[in-house]
Amino acid sequence: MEPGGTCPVLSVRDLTVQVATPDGAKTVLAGLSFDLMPGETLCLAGESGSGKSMTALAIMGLLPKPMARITDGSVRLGETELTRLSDAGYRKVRTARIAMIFQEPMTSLNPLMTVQAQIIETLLEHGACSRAEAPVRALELLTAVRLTEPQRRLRQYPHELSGGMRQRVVIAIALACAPDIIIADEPTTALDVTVQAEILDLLRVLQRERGTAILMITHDMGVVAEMADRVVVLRHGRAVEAAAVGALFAAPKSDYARELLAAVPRLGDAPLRPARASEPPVLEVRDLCVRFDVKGGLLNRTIARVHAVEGVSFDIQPGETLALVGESGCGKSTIGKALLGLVPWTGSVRVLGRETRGLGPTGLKTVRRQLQMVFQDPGASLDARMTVGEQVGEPLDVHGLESGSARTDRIAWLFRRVGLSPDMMGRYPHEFSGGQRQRICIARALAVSPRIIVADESVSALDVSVQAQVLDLLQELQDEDGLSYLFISHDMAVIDQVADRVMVMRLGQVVEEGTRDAVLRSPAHPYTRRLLSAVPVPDPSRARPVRLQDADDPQSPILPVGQQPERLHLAPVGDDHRAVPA
Amino acid sequence: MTPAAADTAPPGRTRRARVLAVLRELLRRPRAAFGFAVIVLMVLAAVFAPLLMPHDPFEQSFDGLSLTGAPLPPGGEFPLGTDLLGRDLASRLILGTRTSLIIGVLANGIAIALGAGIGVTAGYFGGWVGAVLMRFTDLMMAFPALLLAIVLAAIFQPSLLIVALVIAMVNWVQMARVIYTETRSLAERDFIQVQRAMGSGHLRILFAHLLPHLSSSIMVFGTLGISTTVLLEATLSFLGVGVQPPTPSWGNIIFENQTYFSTAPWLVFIPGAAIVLLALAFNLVGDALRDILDPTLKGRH
Amino acid sequence: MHSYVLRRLLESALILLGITLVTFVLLYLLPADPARQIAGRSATAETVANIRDQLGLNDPLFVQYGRYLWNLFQGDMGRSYLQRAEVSELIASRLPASLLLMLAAIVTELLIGLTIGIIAALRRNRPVDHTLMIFSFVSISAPQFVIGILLLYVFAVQLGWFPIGGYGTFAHLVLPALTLGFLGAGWYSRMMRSSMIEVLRQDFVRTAAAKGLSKGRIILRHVLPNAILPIIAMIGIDIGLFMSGIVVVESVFGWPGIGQLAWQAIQRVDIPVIMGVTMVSATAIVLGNLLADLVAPLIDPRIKTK
Amino acid sequence: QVDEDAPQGGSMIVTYKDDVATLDPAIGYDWQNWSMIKSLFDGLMGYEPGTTTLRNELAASYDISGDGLVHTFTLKDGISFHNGREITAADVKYSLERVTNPETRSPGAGFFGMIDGFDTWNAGEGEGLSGIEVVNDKTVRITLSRPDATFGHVMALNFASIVPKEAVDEKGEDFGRDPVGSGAFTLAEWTPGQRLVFERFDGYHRAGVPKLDQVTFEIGLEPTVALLRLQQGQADVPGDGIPPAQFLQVMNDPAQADNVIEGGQLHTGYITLNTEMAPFDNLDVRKAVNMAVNKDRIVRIINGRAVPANQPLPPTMPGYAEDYEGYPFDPEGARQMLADAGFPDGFTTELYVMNVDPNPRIAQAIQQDLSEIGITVEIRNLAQANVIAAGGEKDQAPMIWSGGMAWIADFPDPSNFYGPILGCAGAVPGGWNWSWYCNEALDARAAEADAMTGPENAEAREAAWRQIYLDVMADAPWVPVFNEQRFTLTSDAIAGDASLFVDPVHIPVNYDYIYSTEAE
Ligand SMILES: Nc1ncnc2c1ncn2[C@@H]1O[C@H](COP(=O)(O)OP(=O)(O)OP(=O)(O)O)[C@@H](O)[C@H]1O
Ligand SMILES: Nc1ncnc2c1ncn2[C@@H]1O[C@H](COP(=O)(O)OP(=O)(O)OP(=O)(O)O)[C@@H](O)[C@H]1O
Ligand SMILES: [Mg+2]
Ligand SMILES: [Mg+2]
Repeated sequence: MEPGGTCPVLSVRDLTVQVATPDGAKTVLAGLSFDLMPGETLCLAGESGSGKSMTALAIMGLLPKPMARITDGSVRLGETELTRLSDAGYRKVRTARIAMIFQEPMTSLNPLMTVQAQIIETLLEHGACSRAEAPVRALELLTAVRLTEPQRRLRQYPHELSGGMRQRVVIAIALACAPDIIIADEPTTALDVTVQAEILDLLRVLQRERGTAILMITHDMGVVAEMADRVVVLRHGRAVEAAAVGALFAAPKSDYARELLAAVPRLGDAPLRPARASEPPVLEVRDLCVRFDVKGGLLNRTIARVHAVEGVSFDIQPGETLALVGESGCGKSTIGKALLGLVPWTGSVRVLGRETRGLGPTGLKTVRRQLQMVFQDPGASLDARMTVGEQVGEPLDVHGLESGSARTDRIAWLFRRVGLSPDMMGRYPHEFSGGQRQRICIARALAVSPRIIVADESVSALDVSVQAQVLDLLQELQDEDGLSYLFISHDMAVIDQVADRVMVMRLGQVVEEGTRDAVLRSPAHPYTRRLLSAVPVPDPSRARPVRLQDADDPQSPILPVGQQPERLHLAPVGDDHRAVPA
Repeated sequence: MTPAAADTAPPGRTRRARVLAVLRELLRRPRAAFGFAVIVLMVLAAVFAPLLMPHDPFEQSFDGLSLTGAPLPPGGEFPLGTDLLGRDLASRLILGTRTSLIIGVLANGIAIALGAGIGVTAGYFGGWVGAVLMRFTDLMMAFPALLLAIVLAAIFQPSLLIVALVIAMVNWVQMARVIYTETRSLAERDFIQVQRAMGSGHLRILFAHLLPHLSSSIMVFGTLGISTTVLLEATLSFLGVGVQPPTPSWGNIIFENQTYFSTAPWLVFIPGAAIVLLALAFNLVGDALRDILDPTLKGRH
Repeated sequence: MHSYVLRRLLESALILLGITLVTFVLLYLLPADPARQIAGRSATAETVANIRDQLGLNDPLFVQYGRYLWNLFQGDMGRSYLQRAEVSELIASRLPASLLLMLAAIVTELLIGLTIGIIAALRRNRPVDHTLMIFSFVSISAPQFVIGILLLYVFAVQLGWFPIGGYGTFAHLVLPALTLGFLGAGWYSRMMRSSMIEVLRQDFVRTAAAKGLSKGRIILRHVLPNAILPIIAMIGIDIGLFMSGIVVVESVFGWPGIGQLAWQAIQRVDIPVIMGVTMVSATAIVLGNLLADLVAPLIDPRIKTK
Repeated sequence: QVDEDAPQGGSMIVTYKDDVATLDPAIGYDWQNWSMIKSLFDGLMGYEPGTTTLRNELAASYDISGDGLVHTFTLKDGISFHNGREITAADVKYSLERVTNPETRSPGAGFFGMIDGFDTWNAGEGEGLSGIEVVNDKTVRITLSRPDATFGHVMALNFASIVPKEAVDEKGEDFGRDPVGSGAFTLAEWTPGQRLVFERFDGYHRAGVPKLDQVTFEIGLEPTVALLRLQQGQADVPGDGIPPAQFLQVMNDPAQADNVIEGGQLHTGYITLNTEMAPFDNLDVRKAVNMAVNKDRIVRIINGRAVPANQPLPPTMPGYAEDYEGYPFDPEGARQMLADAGFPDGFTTELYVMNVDPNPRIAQAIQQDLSEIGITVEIRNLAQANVIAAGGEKDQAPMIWSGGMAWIADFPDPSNFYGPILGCAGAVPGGWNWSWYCNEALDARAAEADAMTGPENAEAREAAWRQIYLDVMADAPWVPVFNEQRFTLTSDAIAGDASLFVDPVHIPVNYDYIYSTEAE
């Protein structure tokens, strides 16, 4: 897309932002300058903490008060100097001329208001239409963002919508007053790949239709490649490089940009995984089912069941990585939890040849020494009120392994093992970066020397560069200690990097499984193919396909009592590769 | 957040050192320091009451009443005036610190602990344990506490212990309700799931991980509860459960004299101020403690 | 939804049954003889024995309890030992006043408490916040009797805005509701403050600001409804506190509520009245909680009652 | 002395804190409804207003046989109930049988024990009181099983009020809510917890009575608030009296003090010493306690609203021993006496007290006095019902301060202070003789004294009673502490002879004779 005019709609000059810290003011943005042309998409890329969100908030005049403030520089919106606007003046600019889409669709809508109310409120505040017209306008907006059944959506509450739908609502609100600029702060990070692809497509189409300039913030170079006209790479609050997207990907000038691009996992160019001799599996799962009861009625009886996992079977060999992919809610995490006995399940699970069905608490404890889980969100899975050293040491206490100085030594060893310095033991989780926190979680899982680790979306929340480090760490551990992984992810590119075998799940059942190369290179099931096509490709020269889709209601795994989901059967489609016949 | 975030104290610091560090931090904040000073003063007053009291708190002195039998206002020989029996109010207030501290801190503490314990257990275990505990809570909530107090009063010898028990039995309910709801949502959080996956025992999860996160609610209820329990103690004394005359407590000084507040205001407003001060002091310290102990708020003012 | 309400009602009925049992046992244990209260001080020992016999007080506990329950199921709460009137009539004549006062008190405490809580949260850690905090502790620590008389003295006697106690018009209601509300306001203000602070941190508040909404609208439409959610559960609990704390206010303002009736009955071991009042107040509490649980989903669509 | 010719008309407002329990004369037995019932109902006998002098009420004449056993009453002519029906002798028989019928569960049944046939009837057997005979429409003859000088007073009790059978039958247990009597007033309105309105009964048998057209009782007002109302001219008599907290304030304000009428009361506040419990089974210990209590100081603590007492009877009661000195206040002597009795180091005991001001304060004063002679007293501060229950157990309450439950005479006769509270009949489980003092010789003398009927024996009877109480004091089962005085505050809007405001049988005031200053 060609940038429209020659006169920038938004012009940022020498923007400097400071935040107050106990040790005095800290500069988080230092002299940032860039222009945003009409109709263009400018990407702000950079690792976590580089000041991307601060830039967006500074432009919106929403910097957290009184912690952060603009100390220098100017932000001009056309003729208006934003930094000097009064509160009331700023209100007229927000959404009317610059709209913002936040990262977390789950929490950025008011849970107590209907979709309609939240859209109309914006329209009326800026006098975009009369009260009588408002519902019609709201409907138009929802239609514009390709929501299915827009009429019905208007009356729904945010919690009744899936993440993708919510993000569409947020976009609809952003479009409400036909702004000149939309700032999108990591609008898809929290979404499934397939949904991410849909949202990105939507943004592109809307931009083409309306000529809105987009300031896109992301750490995902794939997204950058798909969306950007120009890119500004940020690091530690400074612009390291600014270039047209093609130029940047083709010949990055700065070291940092080069590094960043190198870390991006690319589907298809993963290293070969060594073939391994067939050994007795460390984990054998047969016909695993997990169902959650939905209660109701006068006597609070079960009236329906969530069929979260339905008849899943697989083996994992020593030193092998089995990847589990599938859309959100298909039952991936539940399998992990079932293996650890965190949810009630049926079927058979054998760990190192030992059946775990029917084990009591003590029996489970021994299982848990062999099998550990690393959760998706490293921030949420650490206790914010306990030092990380304590937390890494906890499994030792729980299993009565070490105490006294031996314990301290062991913790220090674990810290070094995951590439952290032992003198960080006394700190609290919030004092670490996301990647470091994930390392701590891994260290905690390693504390009891397990043979198998369930890694549940262990890298999804991390920056590319950090992600690469963590993946390397996992690989290293596997190479050295022969660990086996059940690697849960929805990111095909990541799976490509680490997996020996891949299993694709949908609605609690496996639709395709096989070796990595078989499943990823010659997918047999349409769903697998869709997943693969949704992965953003970090190559701006590639044509951007426009796959416009309506956001549909996800299919539900909830069935009334007595009703069973139809069991899918896998049929061989190749050597060590089976799929559900289409 | 960059990995090189501000370094904190080196690892391996002892518990004692940590307590001292917290204390230092506390005293650096003027409001918290004020609260702390008030608490320390009150504790000292309770411990060294016999040394501090200007008069015998039980002596119904003849000079302590006017000729018509009215209590004396503050000033002169009796710095805070006298009560309806001609006893020195200042001395009684100082001695009353003992009862009121024990009630406001201990009995209230028991109530809070009980409420938090039941709420957290019900919320954490859920299932039938939770259902039974919460139905029991509902029952206690709807139950006439005064009646219980009267029965206990008539059956047992009145003592501080009984008051503490009755107060605990009456006051834990709200706490339990609130903590229950909070625990329910906390228990779903990842870091608790991690503990289960690790094979941690329930006690560890409850005490090491859930409780610290509930401290904020506990603090609100705990400090508000101080005033209410101190006043409740007076009601219970009146019903015969609590400390019996002539032992003073702030609550029963107010209670005995409240109808005289227009003719002898010092008998109501001075002990009232003491109660407010105590609750306020705990609130100031509690707020500060919460900020200090919450590592995510470290250093912010 | 219907079946949920039904189930909750069933549970409530069980709780009430439990309460009748516990209360009955407690009254049985109480070392005070209702027969002597009836017989009066001039009665001979035979008269007392005769009265005990007539009232069935000599029967074993479970027989007495069974009889009480049986009558209760038939809608008969018995007659007051001392007043001889039907307990149900005694209560019915006073319940409306009690409920009215309670409702007014809840409205008052919410009005005062929430306002203070909101202001304190918005001016967090500023002098206004600190002043309001002191106010809330004073209100919690203040004896109701004193507050009641003070209000009466200032607003009724000195200013003559309201009648000096009594029941009937809106003007009669104001001061007692204010007295009760003053106490509760302290609690609600503290809770509202922390709830508000929590909500102010939420993402959707930032979204609302990004929409260009005015501050007032953000607070009213976005922050308040979310902050009030945890408070609603408290209102249910509150009813219980009122039921026990209302006696003082009723007697100061001459309010013909149920508290007075209960107090006199407890003083004189009028068992049928005590049982009746306990049942009614327990029902109010249980229904209040139920109501709170039913109202919550109206405000918060996420709470499914299914 | 009472102005019978005072103008009629006008109204007054009386305030009360507690609701009225019942207005059924067979059941009402607290000081609040006592005088209300007196205004709604009449019995055969009554009192001269403002005095303790018996007079005929519904009875036109009252004759007593020589042996004192047969009492014949003739009813006045043309007297009728509020419902208009004429009162006959059968109504008298019905009313007395109703109050003594066990089904009625009347607290006053025991007063009628002297009527022939009471024992069987009250035990639930037989067909009514055999001692009552309806001679004709206007005449009823009551035969006693023993001579009893107090019978006239008993017939003046509320319990002996005449009630119409048809109204009682119609209303059943609710008669107390909707009373029909023959008194000076009728009940016009009763809104529970709020107000009662009495209106003049036009058919009242005494001409010119009542004076007021209407008496309104405002219910539910805290005494402090009632006082505020009175000061604002919104009430005329605070029924619960001047609140202790405001007493001095009122008395120090000359304008208000002018409206306060002081009078005696048939009341004694005392400490019971349980003669069955060690160490109070020791006479010297009881005497020592009597000598240790500083009654003057206690009176001062309650702002002088009482006079110190030294014997069970209050000074206004016939039989009061003027010249009796009582036990002197002498802590030194008391300590010595205690030491001689074997308690040189004192002992520890309990004092039960009802938990309503000023009683706990008085208990604390007693506690301090006793600590002076080495007795450690623990106070048990309980609800009224619990104290009464404890007193009725032989081994539970060593000492009870009677305040709040203290004896106020039912009728102005010395015998009324003996039976239930000092006689053997009361010293049973569940009885009111909390000192468990039982002196059979005294009991016999009491019976003898009560048998001395007729005006000619009055003097001798009084002397006999006086000696009985002095002999009781020799055994010191009580520490008589004070006799409460009455202080009635009124507004300027009502007037009447001062005695009406401290009427010994109408508390707080005699509603029938007070008149409005605004009336013509
Ligand atoms: N309230 C605050 N107080 C102190 N420092 C802050 C605050 N908010 C942000 N920071 C710091 O400002 C810097 C920039 O933060 P910003 O949120 O802009 O990063 P980002 O590039 O958006 O990262 P991410 O990808 O994680 O969202 C970070 O170092 C962060 O630690
Ligand atoms: N405790 C539970 N009670 C009821 N339903 C549950 C429970 N836990 C999970 N589910 C349901 O089970 C299904 C599978 O959930 P699961 O968390 O395993 O999905 P997932 O594949 O891990 O998704 P995501 O990628 O979003 O993490 C979902 O429909 C979810 O709503
Ligand atoms: Mg960010
Ligand atoms: Mg998951």
